[in-house]
Amino acid sequence: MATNKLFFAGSGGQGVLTMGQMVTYAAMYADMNATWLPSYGPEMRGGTANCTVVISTDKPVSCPLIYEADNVVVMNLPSLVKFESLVKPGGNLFINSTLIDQKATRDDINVYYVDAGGIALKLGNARTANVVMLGAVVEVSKVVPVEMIYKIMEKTFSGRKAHLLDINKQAFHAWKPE
Amino acid sequence: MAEKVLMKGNEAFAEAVIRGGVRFYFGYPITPQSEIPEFMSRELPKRGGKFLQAESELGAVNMAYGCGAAGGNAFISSSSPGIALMQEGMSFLCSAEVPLTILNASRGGPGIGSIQPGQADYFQVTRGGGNGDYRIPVFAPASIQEAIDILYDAPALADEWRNPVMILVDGLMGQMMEPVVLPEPKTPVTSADIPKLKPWAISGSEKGQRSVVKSLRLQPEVLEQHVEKLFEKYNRMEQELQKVECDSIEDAEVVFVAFGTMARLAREAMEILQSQGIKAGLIRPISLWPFPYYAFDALTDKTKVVISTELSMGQMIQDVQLGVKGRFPVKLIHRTGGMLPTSIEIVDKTKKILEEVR
Amino acid sequence: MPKKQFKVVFNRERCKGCELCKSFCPKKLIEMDTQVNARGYCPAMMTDQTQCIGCQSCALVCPDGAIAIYEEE
Amino acid sequence: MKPVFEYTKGMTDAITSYCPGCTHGVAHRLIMETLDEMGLLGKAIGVAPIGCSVVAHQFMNVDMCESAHGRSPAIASGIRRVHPDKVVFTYQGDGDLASIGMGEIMHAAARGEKFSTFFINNCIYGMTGGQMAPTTLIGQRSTTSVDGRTREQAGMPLKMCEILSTLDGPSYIERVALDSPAHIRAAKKAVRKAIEYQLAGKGFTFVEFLSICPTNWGLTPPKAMEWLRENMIPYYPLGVYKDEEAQDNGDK
Repeated sequence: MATNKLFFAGSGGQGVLTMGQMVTYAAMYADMNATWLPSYGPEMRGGTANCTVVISTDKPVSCPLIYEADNVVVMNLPSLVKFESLVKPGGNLFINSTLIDQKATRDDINVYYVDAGGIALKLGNARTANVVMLGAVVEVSKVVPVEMIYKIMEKTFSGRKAHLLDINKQAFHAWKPE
Repeated sequence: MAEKVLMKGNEAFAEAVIRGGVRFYFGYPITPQSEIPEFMSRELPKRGGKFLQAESELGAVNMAYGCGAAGGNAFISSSSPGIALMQEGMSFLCSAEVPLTILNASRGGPGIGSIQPGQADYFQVTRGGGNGDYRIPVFAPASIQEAIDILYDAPALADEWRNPVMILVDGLMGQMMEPVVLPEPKTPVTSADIPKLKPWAISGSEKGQRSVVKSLRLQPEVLEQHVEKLFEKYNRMEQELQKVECDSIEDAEVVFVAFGTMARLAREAMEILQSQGIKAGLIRPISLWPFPYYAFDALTDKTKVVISTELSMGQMIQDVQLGVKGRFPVKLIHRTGGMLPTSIEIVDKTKKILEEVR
Repeated sequence: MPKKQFKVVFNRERCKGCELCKSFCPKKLIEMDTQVNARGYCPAMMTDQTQCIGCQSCALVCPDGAIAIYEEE
Repeated sequence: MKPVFEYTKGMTDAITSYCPGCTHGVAHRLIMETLDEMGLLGKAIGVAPIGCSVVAHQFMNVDMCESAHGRSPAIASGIRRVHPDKVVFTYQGDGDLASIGMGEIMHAAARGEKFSTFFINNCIYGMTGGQMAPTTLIGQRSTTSVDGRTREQAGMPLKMCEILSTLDGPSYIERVALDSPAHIRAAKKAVRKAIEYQLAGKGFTFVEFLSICPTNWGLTPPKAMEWLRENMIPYYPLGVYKDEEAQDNGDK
């Protein structure tokens, strides 16, 4: 893998931008090249949110914009409808099945249904749904080393937030492929 | 080497220019660069600097002119329509030979336009939107790291030439995050140093001489002399400030010319074409004025076509034609209004163009 | 107490002949010369220095720094 | 012989470029005399406007810069940030300050910028040849109001002291006139107060000088002084509009 393009989409507040940033940080810590690019528009709150991450192992990232993605994460139904076509043939589509009861329509891609909200709720912290999803993405795609995700978690959940470290690590490993 | 950090463009730009010695910021909010005044309002007071939110872009550029005339290292940032308002000041600053670092996050136009990336202000920034004979060096980085390096050097460059210096980015670069290495902070100039370092600055005549910073020259012969003196400087800038990056142009059949965000799309298009066996290259002007015309001299007879790729209806293409000097056909691939092509779109259009010229 | 004596000195070349000093002199001691200066103005001049009361009205209204006043000692 | 009155060394030796009788010369001199008497010439930084006094820096013997039309208050705000220990002033005419530069002066005043503005109001655009100014009086003829300004067409003339005194930022605002030796003496006191307040860090200070433009008014200088007295002072009353130190100054 020289270049891996990831796309995360959902609604504001679902931790979509954070997922992308965590992958980007992990890539940086692993001495890879990376770019993180959010969609941006005039609205300040609500609406849809998405971000693009491009990781390159052997050279600087040529282009932070994508026309197709190796890995696409959709956290709500409008994102599935809009971005299923973005997955490159043979690529991975991660569907947040907690909120999306539709199935993917394509058969030339790998589809993973992740009950991110349900799993997070069982762990006792519904706000870790995006970390559950991130765990699935990293588990399947191997795009960044797991230790680097730990490194970010340890930096993020320190001091007053230290009590959140364990639950986030658990959430990260909570999803298992069927 | 310092540690890599992941930074959002707008904050990285602001941090870089502070590390480059800027201690005064004047600005007016405008999308997509408002994170810069926000950052400056938080950071400058902590580092002995001053932040002032202006009543308008006219106010901002003139505050910066006052600051620069008084010997301070000033920084202003805005976006296309705001930069249009600031043109009065830019013409004035150039005539009065007052240094200033300017960041322009250009967006779609004309008019209020859109807030998405645009390059339709190429004429405005390279040909001067203000009145009179003047030039402002304009640098268009294509990555956050490159923007940091240019912004870090910009205050010293502006001082050295006693002229404004502009860095042209867009909202995409402002919002993007990339791993970067920040340079070591320079020691800023203090007010007490100014009379010694910049005797021309208005810091009070108690320094031993009276200083006047001016641009009015009512006698035409005096103004002509002044402008000729300015152009001796601009001519030296043309020799010394050209910056360009060339990639795979020696045997390229098709050569893209692109700057900023568009250069990253063009680079990917080049790589896709190369992977398909089509020899493609890229000329990426980093300085838009002075434009690196000489880079085109390196093109060989293997080249079939030069393609200016732009986020406008085609403005840089005029400089590309000057650089190509009629040796090859020059074509345009473009989107405008804040629309971005995909690299695949560029590839497809390039193949069509190649069929036409072969 | 002896009456103070003042001397009003006009700088002929600075004067633009605006006549403000003339119009504000309470003793009407200022007249305009009929000879022009190098810039073509008819400069102001004193008709009778001895009558000057040193009120400075002429100097205060002069826009051109053409008037100086001294007290004789 | 003991000097009673000599031309201040705050002014250069250059003969001004102003028309005969123009009170720019008087206003320049009052400001420079005051700075000289306060020992501040070496610490002063001035901003010249656009208008006849664009070349004020040729006559005022202190560090100065030129400005684009109306922008002096923004420029002075920038200078102030670099040199908080200096004396900074702008010198502006009525078109410059009350028309094209209205935004800059209002906001500098509102911020309480620690500089002084000396505002020359002669009810007309002088340098461009006698066009209607924002302060041109009702009925006053100009080259763009040939039958006299009317309220219907151009609204009422702007009273800058009154407008600025509604703001909290200014610490001292006074309107003076240059139409007589007595008023000129009073004007100098106002200049001094403006600079003293600035030095004390009290905030923005503003002095409006009712002035004459004999050339564009089409009057001799002495007649122009009478016209000022009879027409301008009734509409633009003289006096202190704001004094932070005064007892009766509202809630300040």
